[in-house]
Amino acid sequence: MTSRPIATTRNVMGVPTGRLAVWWVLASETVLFGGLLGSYVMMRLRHGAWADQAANTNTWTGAFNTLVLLTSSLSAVLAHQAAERADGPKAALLLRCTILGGGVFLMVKAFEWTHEIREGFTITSGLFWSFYYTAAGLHAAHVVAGMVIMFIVSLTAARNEELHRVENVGIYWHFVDVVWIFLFPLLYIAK
Amino acid sequence: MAQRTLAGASHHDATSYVAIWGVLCALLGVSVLGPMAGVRFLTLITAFGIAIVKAYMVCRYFMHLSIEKKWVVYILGFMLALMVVFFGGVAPDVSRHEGLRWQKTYVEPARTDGER
Amino acid sequence: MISWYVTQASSYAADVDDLFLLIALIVGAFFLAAEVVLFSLIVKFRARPGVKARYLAGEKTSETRWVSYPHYLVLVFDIIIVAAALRVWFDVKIDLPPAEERVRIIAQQWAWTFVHAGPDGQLDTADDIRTVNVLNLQVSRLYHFELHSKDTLHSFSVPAFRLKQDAVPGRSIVGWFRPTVTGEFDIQCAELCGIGHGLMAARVRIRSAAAQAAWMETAPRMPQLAAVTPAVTARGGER
Amino acid sequence: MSGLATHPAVHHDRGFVTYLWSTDHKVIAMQYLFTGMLMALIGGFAVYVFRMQLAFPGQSVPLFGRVSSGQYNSLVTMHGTIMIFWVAMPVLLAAFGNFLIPLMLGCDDMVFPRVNRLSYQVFLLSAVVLVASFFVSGGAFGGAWTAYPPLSANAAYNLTRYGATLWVVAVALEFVAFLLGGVNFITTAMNSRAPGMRMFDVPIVVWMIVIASILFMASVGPLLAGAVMLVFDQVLGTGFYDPATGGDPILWQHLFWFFGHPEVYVVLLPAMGIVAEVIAVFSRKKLFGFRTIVYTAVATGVISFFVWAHHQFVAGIDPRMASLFTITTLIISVPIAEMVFCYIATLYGGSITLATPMLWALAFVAEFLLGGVTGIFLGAAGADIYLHDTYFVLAHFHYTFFPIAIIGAFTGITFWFPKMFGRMMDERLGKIHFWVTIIAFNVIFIPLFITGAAGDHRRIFDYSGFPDLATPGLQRLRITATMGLVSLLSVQPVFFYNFIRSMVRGPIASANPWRANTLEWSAPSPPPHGNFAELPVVYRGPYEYSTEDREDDFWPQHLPDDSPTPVASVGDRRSA
Repeated sequence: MTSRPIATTRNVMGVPTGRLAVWWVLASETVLFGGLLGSYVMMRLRHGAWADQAANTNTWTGAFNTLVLLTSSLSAVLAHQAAERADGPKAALLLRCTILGGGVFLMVKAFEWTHEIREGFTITSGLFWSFYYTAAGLHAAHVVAGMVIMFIVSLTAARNEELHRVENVGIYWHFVDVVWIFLFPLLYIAK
Repeated sequence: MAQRTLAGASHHDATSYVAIWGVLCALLGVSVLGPMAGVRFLTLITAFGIAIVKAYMVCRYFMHLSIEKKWVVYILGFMLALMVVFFGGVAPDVSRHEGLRWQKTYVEPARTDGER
Repeated sequence: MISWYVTQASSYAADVDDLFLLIALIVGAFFLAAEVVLFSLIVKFRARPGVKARYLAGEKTSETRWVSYPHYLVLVFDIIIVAAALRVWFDVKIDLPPAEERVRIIAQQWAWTFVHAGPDGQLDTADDIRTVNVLNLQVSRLYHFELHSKDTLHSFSVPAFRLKQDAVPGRSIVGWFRPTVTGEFDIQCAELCGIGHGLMAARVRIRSAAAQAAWMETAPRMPQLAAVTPAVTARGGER
Repeated sequence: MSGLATHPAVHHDRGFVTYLWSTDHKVIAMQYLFTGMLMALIGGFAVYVFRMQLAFPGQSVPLFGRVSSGQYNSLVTMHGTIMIFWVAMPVLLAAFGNFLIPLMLGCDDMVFPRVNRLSYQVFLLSAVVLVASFFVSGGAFGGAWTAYPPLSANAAYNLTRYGATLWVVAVALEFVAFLLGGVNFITTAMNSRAPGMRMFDVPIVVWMIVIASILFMASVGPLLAGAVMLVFDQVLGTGFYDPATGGDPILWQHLFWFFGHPEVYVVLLPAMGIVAEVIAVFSRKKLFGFRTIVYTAVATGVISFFVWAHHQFVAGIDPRMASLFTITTLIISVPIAEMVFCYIATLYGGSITLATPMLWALAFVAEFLLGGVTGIFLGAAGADIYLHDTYFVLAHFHYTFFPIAIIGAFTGITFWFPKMFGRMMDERLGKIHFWVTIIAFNVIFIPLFITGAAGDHRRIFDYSGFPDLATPGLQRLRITATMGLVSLLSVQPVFFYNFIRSMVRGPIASANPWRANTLEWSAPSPPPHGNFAELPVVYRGPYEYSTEDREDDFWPQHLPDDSPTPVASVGDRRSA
């Protein structure tokens, strides 16, 4: 393993360095999604007419995807709990369940999008659809990033090493879930 | 691995996480059934109210923000406050058809079902 | 001070210049005072052999008062400047005195189109006069302008009027001015709008009432084109 | 990926690959510094070309040829973009941040060395993408560094289709690089302070760079989202900013300036921190009101999120909102003035030696004062109606940006050069370079205040079409400004010669040539990998200069209280 600098061993503010860094990453992500969703909400307030564009989104797939992400959040927090109990292999298994959840989420979204695009609602067929694909797309990119990081963490966790990373990637995953919790009503319920 | 000592706070055992998950799913169900009731204003309130409750539960129980250091919550709170400031400063220009001394000049596609 | 370079040709030009002068005096005084203190301290406390510096933490009030007094002074003068600035801002941009005549200004990539109300004084009537890059006004007549843009952002800026207002595509923005002197002044585009941004020079010609009426008689009447909305823009096409 | 590079044993053979792949914070700092200086050359050449065009419109510019209006717009856009994002940010925030934070906090490296290396690599990629955009068909992006749509969103309007998209991608990559770097700076500064170092024992420059990183992280999000929307508008034809589809160009302006104004404080605070360090060291005096400076820096940072629309007073926003932003803009001038007063008060009772770093630091305060006061004209909405987008604005923000990016950087480079390279710079060359640069700088921008007040508007490539502006008097002022610029650029080789020669053949520097207190001066210069033989413990604040009854007029932070010099002092008493 790399010889880690002594700087990381210090813990002056009482929060482990890894987790402190994840909180700061979340702070910058909050502002990123805040800006995008804020712009979308402002545009929705101006354009009442988007409601009938939004009527074409399938609430059931959105609801199912929310369920999938909530479940993957559950397995992420259970993985963190297993890591707290120094049970690396169990944590790694639960992390892989979370990755599976993310995969299902992306698959459902893929089917949903192909259906909508085949029906003619592409990213350029109106500003609602532009925001719909941009916001959901940016969120999906964060889901993919989370899945990749989680896979790397599950490799080391399986060998009972660096178990604190399980919690850190879990916090990031919960953030991605919270973003979707707000995306769901904005894109699917506001009709 | 720095074992995090949770002095005082009750450490959630497995069952309570699943319980919280159950509550979250129930809230999801309500927010989906809301539109069936058809009252547009009610669905928006329930949908976004429930979203805020769900977000709070995930942050508190799953991200353990309740037992995290206070200033971490303040940092995230500061960022959200900035978004409120951004919304407050920009909404008068972007979310309206006309304001003092200006008005929109492009034609709004008429709503098909007539109800604004 | 601005009037040394640019004549005051509109009713609120003097207000803007006075505000500029007020700020210049206050801010200039602060600037000179700070520079004088800075340079005198540098000269006075140059290193001299055997003389040690003093240990001033700047925590005790006896020391910090030297910073707090200028600090409060800055606060007080800021309030004065805000009050003066908002008064001028209210007069020029928020308040809209009743118009004696309206004129429509359409900005496009690299030219200004002006639609004058013509002899009957009403816009959108058969006798409107449409000119390109020359705005013809009558002295001491209060005009409302309707600012449109066909393509990108432009900015209708008449330095002689101390007037500037961005033309935003998709919006029509209303403002007012009242020319107070006859003559001919520059109109510039103050928002980068592509390669021709520097070539969008236009002129505003202010005439006396009689000369304006004479001009109206001789000006060619052009057919009234469809109202300008971006939906008709070159790139447009219905969405 | 094997951590070969960080394993101390391998590090010692200074092979080029090891250097390129190193995760040592000092090596990464130098990479940022040299990339920033290289980009400054490009930015400098761009300003030389278009200022020559302004002074002698239509004539062929030596080393470039005739400047078309499209090229003029691209040169202006590239000058603005490069100087802010690829010179001021990397040099002030990343180079000095990377070099100073671990050394001044007494630890061996950043907490995430590989993320630190990744941040430089992403930054290098962004620089390559930007420079590549010069050579694509249509040339570099020509829509100003603010990239207002519909001009930036629509290739039919800006005629630089590929340049525009590459510009947004390059800026977005640069934001990602500084987000990665920012996380590193903040986490290192928060968690890995030396034992015994309390919050207010952290030197002011580390405070400032960390506050700047926090401001950057909090403000860049909306613009990143805006950049994604702008790229989609350009490439996919969505209509986020196109009024025909219901979008709004004003949305981009808000997204941009919500980031834009905190951004100018992101580059200002590190420069203020560097200048404060140098003023304290060379006047041998404790920084006046250290806590006041930190509190005002935080206050400035917070208020900077409430002022952004003063860039858009006449841009079509609701005029009543402009009144609100006038008030907040003038409020922010109060903490900044407080900070500068504290700097000036530090000089009182000092014993000032005017070495080159001190000259630069004092010049920063003197020039920044004019920059600050001229901001009041523009923050006051009434005057901004006339002054918006004129050369008055340009002169104002060059009186703030030039002290920040150039004078602040020269202050830092000349002060920490002995620590970075282990050799001293030449004082005589330093002073020649200083005086010519400062005088030339004023010769450029004082005339531009006047032409701005006379009605010259920005980004107009030839004033001959405007009878009121094409007067010989104003043209003489424009020529004077260009001559000032040419003389400023012509003296920079003196600095580069001094920089390179001293790096190789300058006199060997001791560990603490300026007799300063902060921890980096306790490490050998240049510090080896791992910085300190054994990590220092801190006993007192960083500014215990000229304590009453200590014979030395400085008292390094790492010396225990009962240090060899005879008399125990009245300064901070703390058990180790």
